[in-house]
Formats: sequence, C-alpha cells, structure tokens
Amino acid sequence: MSFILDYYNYWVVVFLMMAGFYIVISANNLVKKIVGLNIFQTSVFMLYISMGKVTGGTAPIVVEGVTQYSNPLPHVLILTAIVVGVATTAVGLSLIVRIKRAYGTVEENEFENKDDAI
Amino acid sequence: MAEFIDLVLLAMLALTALRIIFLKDLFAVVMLFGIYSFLSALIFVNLDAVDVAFTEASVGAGISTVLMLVTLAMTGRKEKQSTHSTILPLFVVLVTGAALIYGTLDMPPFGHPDNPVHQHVAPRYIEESPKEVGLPNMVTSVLASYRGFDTLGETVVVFSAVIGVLSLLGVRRTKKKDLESGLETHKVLHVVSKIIIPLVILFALYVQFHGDFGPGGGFQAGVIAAAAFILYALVLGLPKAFAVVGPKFLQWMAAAGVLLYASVGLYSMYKGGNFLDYNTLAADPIAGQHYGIIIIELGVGITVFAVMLNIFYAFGSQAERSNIQ
Amino acid sequence: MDFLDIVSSILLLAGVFFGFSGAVGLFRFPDFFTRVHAASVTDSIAAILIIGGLLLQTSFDLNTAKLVFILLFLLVTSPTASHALAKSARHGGLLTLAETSPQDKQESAK
Amino acid sequence: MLEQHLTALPIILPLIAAPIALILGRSVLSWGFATLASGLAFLFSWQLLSAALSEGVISYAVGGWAPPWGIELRVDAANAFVLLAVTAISTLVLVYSKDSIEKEVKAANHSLFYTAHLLCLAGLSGILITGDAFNLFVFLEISSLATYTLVSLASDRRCLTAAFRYLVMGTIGATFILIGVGLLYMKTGTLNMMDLAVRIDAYDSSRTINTGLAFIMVGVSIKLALFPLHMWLPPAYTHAPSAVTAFLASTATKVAVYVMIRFIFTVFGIDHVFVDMGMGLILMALAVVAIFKCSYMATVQSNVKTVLAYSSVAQIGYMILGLSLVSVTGLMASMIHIFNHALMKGALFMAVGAVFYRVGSVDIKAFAGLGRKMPLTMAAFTIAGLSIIGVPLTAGFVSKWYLVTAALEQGNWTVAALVLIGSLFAIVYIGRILEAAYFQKLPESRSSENIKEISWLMLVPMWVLVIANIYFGVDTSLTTEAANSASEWLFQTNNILENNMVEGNSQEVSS
Repeated sequence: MSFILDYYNYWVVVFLMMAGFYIVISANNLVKKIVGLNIFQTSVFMLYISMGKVTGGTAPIVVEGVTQYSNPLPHVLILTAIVVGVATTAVGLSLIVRIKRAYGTVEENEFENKDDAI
Repeated sequence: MAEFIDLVLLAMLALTALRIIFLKDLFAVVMLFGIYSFLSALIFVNLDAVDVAFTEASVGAGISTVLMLVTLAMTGRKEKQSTHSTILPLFVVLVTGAALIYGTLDMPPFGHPDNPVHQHVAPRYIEESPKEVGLPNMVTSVLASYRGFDTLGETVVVFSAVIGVLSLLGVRRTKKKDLESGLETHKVLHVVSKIIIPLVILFALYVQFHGDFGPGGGFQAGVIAAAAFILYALVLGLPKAFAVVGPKFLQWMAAAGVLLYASVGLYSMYKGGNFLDYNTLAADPIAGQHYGIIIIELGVGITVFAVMLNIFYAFGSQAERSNIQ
Repeated sequence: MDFLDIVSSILLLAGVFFGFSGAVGLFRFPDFFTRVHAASVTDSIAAILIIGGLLLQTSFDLNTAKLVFILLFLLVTSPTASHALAKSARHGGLLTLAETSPQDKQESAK
Repeated sequence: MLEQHLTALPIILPLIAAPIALILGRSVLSWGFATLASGLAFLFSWQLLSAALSEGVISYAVGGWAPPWGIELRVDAANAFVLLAVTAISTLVLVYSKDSIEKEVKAANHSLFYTAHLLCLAGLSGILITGDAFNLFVFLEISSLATYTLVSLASDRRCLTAAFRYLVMGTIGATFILIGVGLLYMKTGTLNMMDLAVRIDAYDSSRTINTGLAFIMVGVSIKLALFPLHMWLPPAYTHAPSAVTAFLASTATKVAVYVMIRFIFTVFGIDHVFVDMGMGLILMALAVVAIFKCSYMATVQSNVKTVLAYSSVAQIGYMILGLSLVSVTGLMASMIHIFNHALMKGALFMAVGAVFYRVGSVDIKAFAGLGRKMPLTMAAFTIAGLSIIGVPLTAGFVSKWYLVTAALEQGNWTVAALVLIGSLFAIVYIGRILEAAYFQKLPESRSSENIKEISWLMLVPMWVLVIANIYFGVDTSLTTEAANSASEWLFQTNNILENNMVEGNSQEVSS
C-alpha cells in the first residue's frame, strides 16, 4: 500500500504525458498537434514539481517559524520551461496560420497530397 | 487532506486529457486545454509551487489559449477524420510509457524529505539564500541570482519567439475604415474594461516589484500587463491599441529588455566579477544582489510584456485580414 | 468550533451548493441562453458565498483585503463576461428557445 | 579583462548582438553588424581552443556562484574544437548570405533573418560550452526556435510544412531531454554535469538513471537526425533558404553529435553506456543502416539539396559509427569528421545556393552545362564533392582514414569494409551531379538566359571552405592534434570519474 502511495503521483503523471504524446503523434490536425505538445510539456512540468515536494513542507518563501520548505530548484527550472513552452507554441501556431493561407488546409494528409513528396 | 485534493485533481486531469484525445471539435479541445492548464496550476499550488502555478495560470491558461483561439478563428474548428493508422503511434506511446513506468520503480518515494533532491544542492538555497541574496522568496533568489544565466536564456527564448512570429506573420497596420470590430457596439464591455484595465496594470506592477517577497516576478508581471493591453485591443480594436503602443515600439522594447538584462552582466564584468555576478554591483554584496535582481527582473518584465503583446498583435492583425477578405 | 467557524462553514457549503447547481444547469438546460443564465447567476452568488466564508476564516489582515479585492473583481467581470457571451451569440444570429419553438411546432404540425 | 571572460564571450557576444541587430533594422547595417559579431566570436573561440589545448579544462562560474549551485561554463579541447568550426562556418555563411538572402527572403525580413542567425549561433555556442544539464536545454531551445524561424523564411510554401514538422519533432526531442534530465536530477539532486557524473557512478545500476539515459539518448538522436528519427531533416534542409541550409547542415547536427558524445563520455561514463546498457551495438547498427539507407536515398533524388540532405544523414552515421567503436582513435575519427564535414557540407550547400541564385532551381536538370557558365562555383562543388567521397588530399579522406584505422585497430574488418563501400554510394550521388554539370549541354531553352558567375561576396566564403578542405586534407596537424587531445581528454575524464567514484563511495560511507 505504501508502495502505491509513494508512486501514484508519478504514475498518473506518466499517463498524462503519454496522453499528450499520443495526441502529438497521432493527430492529423496541426492545431490539435500543438495542443498535444502543450499537454505533453505541462505533464512533464508536473513530474518536476512532484519531485520537489516535501510532505509537510510549505512554499519556499521564508516565513517565521517554518523549518521545512519544499525544494525551490524544480520550481525555477519549470518557470523557465513554461516560458520555453509558450514560445514554441507561439511559433508553431504562426506556422499553422501561414500553412492555412498557403495550402487552404491544416490537415496533415491533405497538404501532403498537394505537394510532391519532399 | 492534501493527498485527497491531489488525487481528485489528478483524476480530473486524466479525464480532461482523455476527452481531448477523442474530441473532434477543436474549439472544445482548446477550451479543455485551458481547463487542463488551470487544473495543473491547482496541482502546482497543492505541491507548494506557487510561483509556477501563477505562471502556468497566466501563460498556459491565458496567453496560450488565447493564441490557439485566434488561430482557430482562421483555420476552422472541425478536425477531419484522420486517415492515419493509430497502431504505430499507440505502439510508440506504449513503449515510451512502459519505459517511464519502469523508471519510476526505482524512484525516491514521493514527498520524502530524505530524497536526494532535498539533500544535495537545494539545502544551500533554502538555508543560505536568505542570507547570501537577502530575499525571502527563494524561488526568486535561485531564478535571478544562482541560475541567472538560465533566466537570461529564458528571456532570449521569448525574444526568439517574437522574431519567429514577426517573420512569419508580420504586423500590419489596418486602416480604421477597414475594421468593424464586433465589439464596437458593446457599451457594457467598454465601460467595464475601462475600469478594469488600470487595475490590471496596477496589479502587474505589484507583481513585478513584489516578486522578491511573494510569488511573482518579471515574467508573470509582463504577461499580466500584456493581458491588460490585449483586453484593450480586443474591446476597442487593434488600430486604437496601435495608437497606444505601436508594434515597432514593442520590437524595440523587446530588444531593450534583453539588453537591459545582459548589460547588468556586462557591468558586473566591468566591475571585476564574473558575468552576472551581482555581488560586485555595490559595495555591500547584499545590496548588490538586490540591485541586480530588481534590474534583471525589470528586463524580463519589459521583454515578456513587449513580446506577448506583439505576438498577439501579429495574430490579431492576421485574423482581421482574413475577416476582411 | 466557535460561532464564526460555523457561519463560515454554512456559507461555504451554500456556495458549493450553488456552484454545483449551476454546473447541473449548464448540462441540463436546453439551449445556449438558458445555460448562460444558469452558469452566470449561480456563479455570482457562489463566489459571494465562498469568498464570504473564506473571509470569516482569516484573521482580518492583508489576506482579508486581498479576498475583498478578488470578490469585487469577480463581481464586475463575471456578469460582464456572461453579458458579452449572450450579446455575441445574439449578434451572431442565435435565437432563444421562445423564438425557435413556435416554428418547430409549425413544422411538426405539417 | 577579456582573458578572464574568454569562456563566456562566445555565448554572450552573439546573444547581445542579436537584439542590437534587430534595433539596427536596416538590412545592410544588421548584416554588417552580425558578421562583425560572428567574426569576433570566431576570434574568441580560436583563442579559447589554444587556451584549452595548453591549459586543459577552463571552468567559469556564471554569477560568481560555485558549481553545482550556480551554472558552470566548461571548456575543454573537445567543445572548443567544435565551437571553432561552428563560429567559423557562421561567419563565412553570414558573409555569403548578403546576396543570397536578398534573392530568397522578403526585404522586410532581412534584419529578422540576421537576428535569428545570431540567436541560433548563441544557442549553439551555449549548448557547447555550458556545463549544466538544464542550461543545455535552455540553449537548445534558443537555437531550435531560431532554426525553425530560419527554415520558414524561404519563399517556397513547402518550407512552412518542413519547418512545422521540424518544430514538432524538435520539441518532442527537447521534451525527451527534459524528462531525462529530470530523472537524473531526481536520483542525484544535481544538474551540474561533472557533479552528475560523480553521483551517477555511485549508483551502479538504477532503473531511474537508465531510463533517464535512454530518454536523453532518444532526444539527442532526434536533434542529430540519427537514422530512424531523421525524417525532419531532408525536407527542412531542402526547402530552407540556401544560406540557412549551409549554416544548419554544417553546425546544428554536429553540435547535437557533440552533446551525445558529452553525455556518453563525461556524464554517464563509457562502462555504464557501452558495457552495462549495451548501447554500442545499437548505435553501431543504426549508424551502419543510416550510412547505407540514406546514401542510397541520396542517389535516387532529383533535387540536389535533397541529395545533399540525405548525404548529411549518412555522414552523421559515420560520426556515430566512430564513437560507437569506443576507442580513442574512433572518437578521434568522429571529432575530425564533425569538423571536416562542416567544411565540406558548408562549401557544397553554398555552391548549390549559388546555382539557385543564378538559375533559380536546384533540380539536377538545372545543373546541366553549368560547368562552363559558372566555372568557379562548379569547381568548388567538385572539390567539396571529392572531399565527401573521401579522395586523398581532401579533408574527407582524413576522417575516413581514421575511421578505418579505428575499425582495423579492433580487428573489425566488416566495419572497415562497410565504410569503404559507403563511399562508393557517395561517388554515385556526387558523380551524377558532376556529370550533369560538365558533360551535359546547357538546354536550348536556357542558352538565351544570361547565366554568369556569381559575385565575389558569395564566392570568397565558398572558396575559403574549399581551400580549407584541401588544407586540412594535406596538413592534418591542427585537426588531429585538437581531435586527439579532445578524445584523449574525454577518455581521461572517464577514468578520473571512475577514480572519483571510489572516493565518492567512500565519502558516502563516511557520511
């Protein structure tokens, strides 16, 4: 039982990551691919934040009388990673807008047919 | 109790993710993604990562969702039936997932204070940073000082994003006549947004300068300030927003923020320290750290504000263009 | 458990009830306008009740002020958002149940 | 003052130059400024290499915080050597790009192009120099975002889908690296690579660390276009503007190869990766398949840029093959090939870009008869092509020579034979293009067009690379010395780490 309590968090996070990953590689619509990419990344963020948690700790801001703080380092890393994620999303979405204008569709199999392979 | 909340949130996240896989209506998919983002922000709060939650809520649920919605307005909201086979993706995902589950079996247990993560490197941040850097918010100390180079990189990533978006979409100034914003007739919205926008900007400033003591900092502040202007642009139309801050000016602002950040590093080199060594900025190291952090947070805030708003301008002017056509 | 705690619990529970009923309404009501109605009205009352309940839990310090600000903000924005939604729907040509149903009847009569 | 900060300058310089190039705004101004910044970065990395060769490892603590608490920049012979190639190519490509970009990119986007180029350079330098696993991810994303932008700047609409595919694959790769770094961090509590290495060795075999290794390897393999994960590369290189292809083909994948070398040799340790996990055999198999499959694909393409793109994937196979042999000579062959291949592919893609500039097409048919019309360009193409094949007296011969030697050292005749057979394919695909250029007549329809040699601004950088190809084929002292000390250093750290491991263990016991 303690085994499950120790790890359930990570397992759910793995499931979420894989759900996002599946959307990225299986979706035909480019916007949905980007949504999948975001879900994938957000779930990885949860993996990081989960490992920074200390049971009984508080947020890493100094408060009188508190001795146990959660680990601030993963928080810092993920702050950076979130920003990286939104930057990628913005560039990806603007590519989609241009693809729509150039091909008239954002479905992968449809615009693939409009050009010769490679 | 915290575990219970955690479980409920995780279950909701799993349901949301599953729903997104099978939905074909992209509008619903994007809204569900916003929900997913908010739920994960709640999990972050529950796991003591308040700064991260703040950012996730403002970026994932805010900016990303808005950008996706604008894109959908131009590309259509229905996903067509896929002709791809689902077997190969499923296989790849199962293998990857199995590898990860295999990896979890040896992991340090969740939340245990004896985990290596809490024993090495991090204790110094927790114990020494209030003395060495002098800020109560350890996340800000680590972000801006110990790992300040990462944050410079992060600012540059944001800057690269605007370079990408501008080169792909560009920002066009539309003539006023061309534009009939659907919200022109919304008197209620006009009045309410005029009340709210100053408050939001005030809040952004609070987040910017209070980041040393509580959750917040340049990044969140920049996003919130950008959100205020995005609201303005949505309600009153892009031309009026351009009159307040033009896209060209925002380009300069984005560059200026990065340069402001980097110049702190150069100045510390000039003063004889290493790059971004704030200790050298003033006679008293703690005061130096303080100056350094305030200035680089300002640089981050300026860049993020300018970039987010400019990206919205780029998407918005594209959407207007496709409406006119 | 002192008096304030009891009052605060009652307020919180009432807030939860209204929030929940709003969600039920969102699912069960027949068309867009009734759904917006269900969601927006209950949303406002739930926000008032829940934040009211939370206010009683604080020790009347900075947190109290923050909660009051959040409440004020919600009271302004949430009705505005519902208004904008309904108006845009109207602008886009969506008809209410009352407007569509007579036609339905006529059609079914044929 | 500069001496002290030499380590940080190749990153900081382009990083600061990028926003300034945007502010300058005017095409010519930002071109000049970007070239200047890149040239300075090249000079600094030259000094850095000589410093690293004489002094060994140079460590620089950013922010004055000692590692592992702060971020460490760490230069040794290996990364200084790759950095030299990257900054050199970047400078030459920038010189070349002025005319090329004017033709291929909209005027409004010129200053954005130079800004993105500088950002990409800053990102690549950062990846090479940083000694922090998470910092590496940040710089990886800077260079990737800049790369997506650069690829999508071409005027052909197919560059958009190519860039999008690249973006999706690249982000998956980066996220895999992020997962891998997270798993390592979870088990060791540190992000600094040297510290990681010491602490990883304390765990003999941990599932979490092995999974982390696997994820980092897959993520980096996507970035370096290792065989089954290379699908993004041919379209991206084919449809990007010529100057961008010349830059990316000779730098981006090489940097990723270096990242793989760095993770294998200095973080995880040879024993862990090759003995315990058996990655050597997997890498070798994939490398051999890459060489044959992609060399074959290169022979059947009609677009010359695609031919060269597939050839790049095959050449990456040679680099991975070298390191999978797990010997000083093998690693040396990889390092030399990273450097030499940058020279060859840079020159080849510049020549192809020159043809596109004049003829407006890079189809193999468009090359017909160009040997007479553009003699200097085609001569450059020929020499660089011979270098790809591995003809003696060219740089390509040197890398192949060391690769074969490394294989024979271990008595591995099959690998040596496979390398030589792989070169036969190169003869075919380069030969087809040369045949068109020299032995076919200019089509009638085109004889009226005024096709002439390109401007010196494009010719000079191309010929600098060609001469470098010959120079490093004849005088191999610089490349072999640098590569040798790099690979010896990499093996040495590995040994040092193993000694440290014993110490680390004893510390663990004593604490």
